[in-house]
Amino acid sequence: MSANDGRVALEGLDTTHGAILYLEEITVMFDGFRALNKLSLDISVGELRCIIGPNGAGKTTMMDVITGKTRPTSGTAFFGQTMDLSRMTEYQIAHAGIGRKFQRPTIFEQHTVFENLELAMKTDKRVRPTLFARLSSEQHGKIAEILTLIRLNGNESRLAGLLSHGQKQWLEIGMLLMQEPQLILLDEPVAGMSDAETARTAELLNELRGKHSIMVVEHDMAFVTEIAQQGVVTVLHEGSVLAQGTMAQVQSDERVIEVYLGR
Amino acid sequence: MLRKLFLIVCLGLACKAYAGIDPALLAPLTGDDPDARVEAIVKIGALANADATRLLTALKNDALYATPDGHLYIVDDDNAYDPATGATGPLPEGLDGLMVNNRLRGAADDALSALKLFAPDRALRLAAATELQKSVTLAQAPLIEKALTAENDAEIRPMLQLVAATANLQSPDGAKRKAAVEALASSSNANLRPLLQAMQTDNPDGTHVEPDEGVRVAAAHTLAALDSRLARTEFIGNLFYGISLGSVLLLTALGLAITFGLMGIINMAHGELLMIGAYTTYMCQMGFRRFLPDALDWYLVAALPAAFIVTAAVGVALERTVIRWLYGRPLETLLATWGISLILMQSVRTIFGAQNVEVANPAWMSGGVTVLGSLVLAYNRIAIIVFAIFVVTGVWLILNKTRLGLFVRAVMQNRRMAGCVGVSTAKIDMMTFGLGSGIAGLGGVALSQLGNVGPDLGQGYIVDSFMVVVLGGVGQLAGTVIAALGLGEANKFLEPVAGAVLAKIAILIFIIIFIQKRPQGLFAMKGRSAE
Amino acid sequence: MLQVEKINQYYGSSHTLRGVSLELERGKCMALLGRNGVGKTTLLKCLMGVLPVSAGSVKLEGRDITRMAPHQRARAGIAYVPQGREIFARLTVEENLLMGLATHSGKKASTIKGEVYELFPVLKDMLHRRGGDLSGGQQQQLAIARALLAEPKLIILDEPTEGIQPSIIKDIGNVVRLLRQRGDMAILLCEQYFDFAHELADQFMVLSRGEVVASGAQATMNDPEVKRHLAV
Amino acid sequence: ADTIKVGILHSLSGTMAISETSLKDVALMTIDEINAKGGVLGKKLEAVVVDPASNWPLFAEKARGLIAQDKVSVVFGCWTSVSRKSVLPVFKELNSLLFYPVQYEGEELEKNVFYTGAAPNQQAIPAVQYLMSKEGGGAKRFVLLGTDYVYPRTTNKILRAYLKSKGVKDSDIDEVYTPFGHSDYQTIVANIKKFSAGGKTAVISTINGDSNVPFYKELGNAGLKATDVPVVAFSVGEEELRGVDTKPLLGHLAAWNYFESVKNPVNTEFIKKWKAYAVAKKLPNANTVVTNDPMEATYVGIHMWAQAVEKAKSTDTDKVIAAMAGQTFKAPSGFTLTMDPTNHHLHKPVFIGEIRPDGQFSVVWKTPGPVRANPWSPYIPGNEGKQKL
Amino acid sequence: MTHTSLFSRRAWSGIATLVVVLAALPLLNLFFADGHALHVPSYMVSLIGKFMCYALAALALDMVWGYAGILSLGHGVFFALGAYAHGMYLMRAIGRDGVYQSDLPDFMVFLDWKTYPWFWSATDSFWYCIALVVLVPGVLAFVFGFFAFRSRIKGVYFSIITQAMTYAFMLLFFRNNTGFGGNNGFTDFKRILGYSISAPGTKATLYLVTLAALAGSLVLCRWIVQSKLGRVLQAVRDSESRLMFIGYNPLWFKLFVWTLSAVLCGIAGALYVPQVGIINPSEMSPANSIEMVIWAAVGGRGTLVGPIIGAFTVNGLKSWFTGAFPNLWLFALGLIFILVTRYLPQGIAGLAARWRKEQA
Ligand SMILES: Nc1ncnc2c1ncn2[C@@H]1O[C@H](COP(=O)(O)OP(=O)(O)OP(=O)(O)O)[C@@H](O)[C@H]1O
Ligand SMILES: Nc1ncnc2c1ncn2[C@@H]1O[C@H](COP(=O)(O)OP(=O)(O)OP(=O)(O)O)[C@@H](O)[C@H]1O
Ligand SMILES: NC(N)=O
Ligand SMILES: [Mg+2]
Ligand SMILES: [Mg+2]
Repeated sequence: MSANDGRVALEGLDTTHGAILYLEEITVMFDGFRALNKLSLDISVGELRCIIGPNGAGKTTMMDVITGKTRPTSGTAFFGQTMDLSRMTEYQIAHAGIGRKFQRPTIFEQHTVFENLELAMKTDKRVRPTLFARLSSEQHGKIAEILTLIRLNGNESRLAGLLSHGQKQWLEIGMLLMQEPQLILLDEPVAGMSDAETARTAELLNELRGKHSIMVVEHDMAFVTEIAQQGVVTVLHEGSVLAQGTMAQVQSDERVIEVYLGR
Repeated sequence: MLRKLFLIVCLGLACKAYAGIDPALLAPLTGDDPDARVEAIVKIGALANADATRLLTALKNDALYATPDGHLYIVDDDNAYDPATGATGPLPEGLDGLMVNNRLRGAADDALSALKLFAPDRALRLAAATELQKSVTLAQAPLIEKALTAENDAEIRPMLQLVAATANLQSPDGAKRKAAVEALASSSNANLRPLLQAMQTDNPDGTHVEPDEGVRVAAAHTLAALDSRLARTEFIGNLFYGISLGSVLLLTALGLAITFGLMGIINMAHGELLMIGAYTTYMCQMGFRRFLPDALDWYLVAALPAAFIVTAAVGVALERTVIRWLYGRPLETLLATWGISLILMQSVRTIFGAQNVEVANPAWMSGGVTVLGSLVLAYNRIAIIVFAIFVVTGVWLILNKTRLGLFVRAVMQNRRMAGCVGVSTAKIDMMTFGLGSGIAGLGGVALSQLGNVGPDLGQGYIVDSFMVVVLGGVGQLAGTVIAALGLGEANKFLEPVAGAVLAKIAILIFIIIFIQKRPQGLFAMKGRSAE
Repeated sequence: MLQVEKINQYYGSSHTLRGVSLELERGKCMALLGRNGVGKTTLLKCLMGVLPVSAGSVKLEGRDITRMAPHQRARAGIAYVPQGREIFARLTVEENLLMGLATHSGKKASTIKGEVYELFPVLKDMLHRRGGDLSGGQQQQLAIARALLAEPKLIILDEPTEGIQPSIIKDIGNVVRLLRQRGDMAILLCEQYFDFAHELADQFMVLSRGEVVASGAQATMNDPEVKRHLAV
Repeated sequence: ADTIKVGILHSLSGTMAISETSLKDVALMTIDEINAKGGVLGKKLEAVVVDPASNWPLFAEKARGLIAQDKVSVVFGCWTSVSRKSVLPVFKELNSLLFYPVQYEGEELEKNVFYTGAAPNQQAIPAVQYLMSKEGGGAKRFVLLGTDYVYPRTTNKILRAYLKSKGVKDSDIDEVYTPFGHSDYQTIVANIKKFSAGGKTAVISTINGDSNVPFYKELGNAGLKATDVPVVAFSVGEEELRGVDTKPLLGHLAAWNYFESVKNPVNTEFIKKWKAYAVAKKLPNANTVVTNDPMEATYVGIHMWAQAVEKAKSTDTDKVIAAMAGQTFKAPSGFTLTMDPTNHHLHKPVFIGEIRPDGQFSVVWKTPGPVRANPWSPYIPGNEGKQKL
Repeated sequence: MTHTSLFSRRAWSGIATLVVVLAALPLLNLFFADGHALHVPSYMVSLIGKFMCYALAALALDMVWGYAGILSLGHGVFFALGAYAHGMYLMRAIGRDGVYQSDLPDFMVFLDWKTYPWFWSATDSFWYCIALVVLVPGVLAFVFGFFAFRSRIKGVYFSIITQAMTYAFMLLFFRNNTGFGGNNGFTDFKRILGYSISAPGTKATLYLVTLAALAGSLVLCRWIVQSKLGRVLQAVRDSESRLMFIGYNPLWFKLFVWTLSAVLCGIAGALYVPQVGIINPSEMSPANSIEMVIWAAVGGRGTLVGPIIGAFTVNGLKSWFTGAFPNLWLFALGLIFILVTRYLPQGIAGLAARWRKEQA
């Protein structure tokens, strides 16, 4: 192994076929339980895709597969045309341009808000550059901009662990933006946010639309409706795709009502 | 024990109050000439009567005394028995113990075992036959033949036949030798190897040591059979030693599996809890010696609950005063418990002294049972294996089948939430640490039966205990069990090949490599719940 | 039933709760509202005893429980569904449910009532799976089920709908409604999902920067004055 | 000052406390005894006790402290060879005196050290000679069993050379080592048993204190009796046996220059004094205290030093060293011991004792008189002509 | 926040004062005779020299434990290997002045070795041995760490295998045949680079070099932990997996600080051996490594200065207690450990921080 191993060149992403992510026949087994069952899905460049589905449908597991946290039992996952995600480690995938917000906020609790953002910032993340890193004024500006965006300015030198639940959610979104990923995965971004905050998040996502490819998992139907607009919404159930279509189509699908929305 | 044995012998060998032993035979015993003394013993043995047995037994047991003028007495408590006259009287003036060394004791042993072949008590004859297997000479052959004619016991008879055959190996008669060699094909006695091997070798002048071709071939056969049997015995022996070492590791690690594995306390004082258990055993033994000398053999039965209670109490005290301030700061428990360990060690040193104290195996745990001919399984080892099984089962039941166990596990995983559902976490913490400590105390009882009991006792086990718990996977009882047994076996199969030192090094390297393959230990928690 | 008087709480030097008072009757449901970070969770933790209060008092059925430890409060009849679920990750689902019965004794302590399985059928399927392996929403369901099993006098729910699929949110709403109707329990519901809270609550209270800025009966919840405190 | 300070450098904690603590107490007793008779040069002796805690670098530090800070005139101390090696440079640098009371492997001679324990020829070699004799059982095969460190390794090297010179073949010698603190002797005992099938076997044990109990217990339980396979130990004395159930050990041997059971007026007096001292000072287990070889060596060493100071009329190191040469002392072993004028070792008698059920030794063999030490074993090549300072 | 200066101005002046005071000690010892009011006893100087080596080891340990959250229970092995590496040179420098008057060290003569084994070749060169001081602990740490970190061994699992490592090395070095003098180790050194090792001037020089190494390492470590890399290390400590999801490979970060720490520890050992005069395998005993952890914990981990204070405090107390109350000192020391954990969760450095806060 060389020090450079796994650091996939940033420019290497090949999206000539228009899709940024392909999942094909992904199966994930946990001690005999099929969390994902031959799941196939793809996402186009610049698309904002909403994923909904019952608790335990496998949404988080799917994100785990994409980010390298869980290895699929079978099936393939490609980032662009060439990057086989199932052969890459977590940091290689992150470096290749996939960023993720977890279902439960995960931030560096012992670091300040500022440092959380600084760590996440897109830059050379090898040992030596990190050791000699100095923030340029441009980078300072970027952090300040994000701080304002997530409305934690004034809190930047507080320890992140001391934030409230909702504030942590925002910080994590901020970190994601610092990473400038090509593909953003959001696992229940508005859980625990007030309605007003939710609306702001929707706004933010609508702004990001087109600049990044985005995959959002949510149970808040109002929010999903807001951001899905006319795009495709995928419904997962028992590890595979149950239905797919616009929000309106999906919402009126009997099976979706049965297993997910309720009457 | 020995006295009882001696009485039986007396009764057995027709108690026709003999006039005593000829003083001329006795005289050399008090003298300075070692050869004469040995000769006297052989002669006395040849008398083959009750007095001879009594005298030789006394000699073996250091019960033989002499007055300065060379008169011999057998001293039994406060009585002096005169073997020359058969009279018993008070202790004469200036009595001094007869100097007996191994050579004399050995000679007495030989003489006695030949005599015991004719004892009516089956156990005695069995012991004698076993003893004779170790060393038998051609000269004893007639005696053994004689014993054989009278022997009907199904177990002793074949043994005696083997003994006779062994004796006959040196017979000048080729046919006898051949018969002997063939008879020995079913023996498992390792002492035969050199004799049989010698039959295969050549003299310096090129002639065969064993002139008879037939005997040589038979000897080669017997040797091969013996070797394969010995190899099997050795394998089974290693297996047993491994289980035995494994159960010791397990008993020492089990308490730690609770205080460290479950509670997350890097308990450097664990070793000292073992030590306190061992000292409690010592105190029980002293108590029995003082107040219940007749039941001394059962002091262990009292020591088990006592050790559990004492160490658990110490554990509870520690938990209440020190540990409870440290939950959620696991690394700091290392510092505090290290301090505790220093204090406990020095306390014991101040109270009991820096030296080891004596803890004796009860009689029923001394010695061992011989299986497969030559493999001795020590009783104390067997007892500890059984004990380990009991303790593990107990702990498993408590943790998995009781409400207490459920609360313990819940508190250890999420103390705050356990409180919110109504569990008194302080109480559970105290009980859990007490339980872990108490079990360490039980481990200490076991250790006291194997090794020394001193203030440093725990230091020798702390590193191994941590390795076992971690190798098994922290918080995994089953892992601890498997790891302990695995390390025990690995150690015992490596040791004959590599020696104790290299075996130990190899085991450590093995642990390092094994953890590479299983970074969460043997029984790793998988999935999301592990995070 | 529950009387909270002027409680104050500090995290170090930051004053998180400022003289919060509330009163809640048996059989009633109160919705606790407020923006992110205003101190809702902190208030609930103070009620449960997980955090100490620096001033003020908490009474349950007239009994002062201000200085009681959480387990004593649980035994006094409070059950708590915390934000972030806090299930016992390495206990099985069944064991997690049994933990809900920790305040009971005897046979009652070992029988999980079938009701919870009716409410959350998924738990029945996953009885022997470890709690930590469940999906986020499943864990939330487990946490609620655990609290219900305790048969409390007061149940405190901190954002119980977070991460739960719409159909089950409806079910949870039904349960809360049912519990309220049964009338033997007081419910304190902290919720971001306004419509849900609006539908279930008899009364409400809005916090802002640790202070009660609005409170009243359900009917006034939709007032613009109230909504103003919830807007960004 | 109106006192003469003497340093006592024995571990009172850590692994060596087991053995060294009683040496500190004996030293204090001896100093009391000398003071009761008026002290040395008309001054009282004042003991400075420190605890080097079984930590070798701490030994060096403490030695330096005693000499440089406390200005002691002499130090009595150390047990393990490595502790002695660690303090040696300090004594040389500061030109002070150390009295070392324990049997050791030899291969050393230092101007600043007096060795009052045994050199290999005063313990190991006679023991093996005895085992090979008819009285000792006429052993033909030998298991050299020790803890893996320098003293056993060196002793065994010397013994192997010695045995070879007596015609014992390499295949009849088995050398086995165990790590410090080893407590599982199952395999080793089984191997000894196997080895002993090949002819009359004796075990020569240089096992370090702590491992002895498990070893003997295993031996007893495996049914290997002293009459079958005698074990002679060089590190097991009365003090060690206090912590052992001696029933299964009956008849096993130890070789020393002193046993408590030796009968003579000096020894009786010595034992009496020690027992009284233990009671008076409320030492732990005061009613069961015993004496042993290193304790005697400590006692002898302190007295000899006091005599030498009287003779030199000074505590000056060089003058005392000169005065030490040829000092004699009537020792509890029953012999008058002499400090060799050239090699700083005592001439000592050698006893071989068999373990009795009461934890004492009955002497089965002894040298007619004191033996001169050979710190440089002649069985190690290149040692010829190195017997003097 | 982003830190622009290494230390605050006050800290700088504090450190500078301390360095000057410490540097003055051996000079006072040299230039004022015994009995003079300003004389510092040489016992004192050698004691502080030794403590500084311990302090350097504690500082090294704090880098991995306090910052990256990697608890090593095996740092004794790096310390000892550094010491052995330097010790080889010191043994060679004895020349023919050993007891056997041979070119080989005494223990080799004794083992009948006729030539140096391969791993002793070229050790007569001082600079080669100094290179070994850095290389041996460094390479061992790198290889060990590479495999362990690559396998994602963490927490107690890592701690325990480091303990296994040091234990294994201890047993290995105990063996006479390994070629490092068995349990007697190396001792009885005579000279270093031609200067007598017991000469006051040599001692003062060694002392000053140690002081320089300690002060230099402190500044270096401070610089590292204040860099972004320092913050990454702390992130490794708090949430390694999160760090991976934002694109850092923790392996190299851990390996960097782990190896650096081992090297510093090796240097501490190398400076220790000529001042103490002995190196033997018991330095690799698990208990010794745990003691290093104790120093860091008492002083306050994650503070750099704390472990230095801790090493001085614990060892100072130990030196004092073992002389002043030889029978009771373990009670006192044990109690101090307990009280520190109970009342000073951040160690002594934490006390200082608290005090400063209260002042403000
Ligand atoms: N390690 C595991 N072991 C066993 N089962 C698991 C494991 N991890 C996940 N599961 C199961 O896999 C299924 C899918 O879980 P996942 O977290 O992907 O669901 P989800 O769609 O994200 O649900 P939610 O909306 O509640 O977050 C669930 O039933 C869960 O219980
Ligand atoms: N342990 C703590 N130490 C210091 N401050 C804290 C701590 N926990 C929370 N806070 C702060 O206290 C305030 C109230 O937090 P709390 O969690 O009660 O908010 P909340 O109203 O529940 O918010 P949300 O809707 O996001 O859950 C927040 O500003 C938060 O940053
Ligand atoms: N010198 C000894 N016994 O180590
Ligand atoms: Mg999910
Ligand atoms: Mg909240």
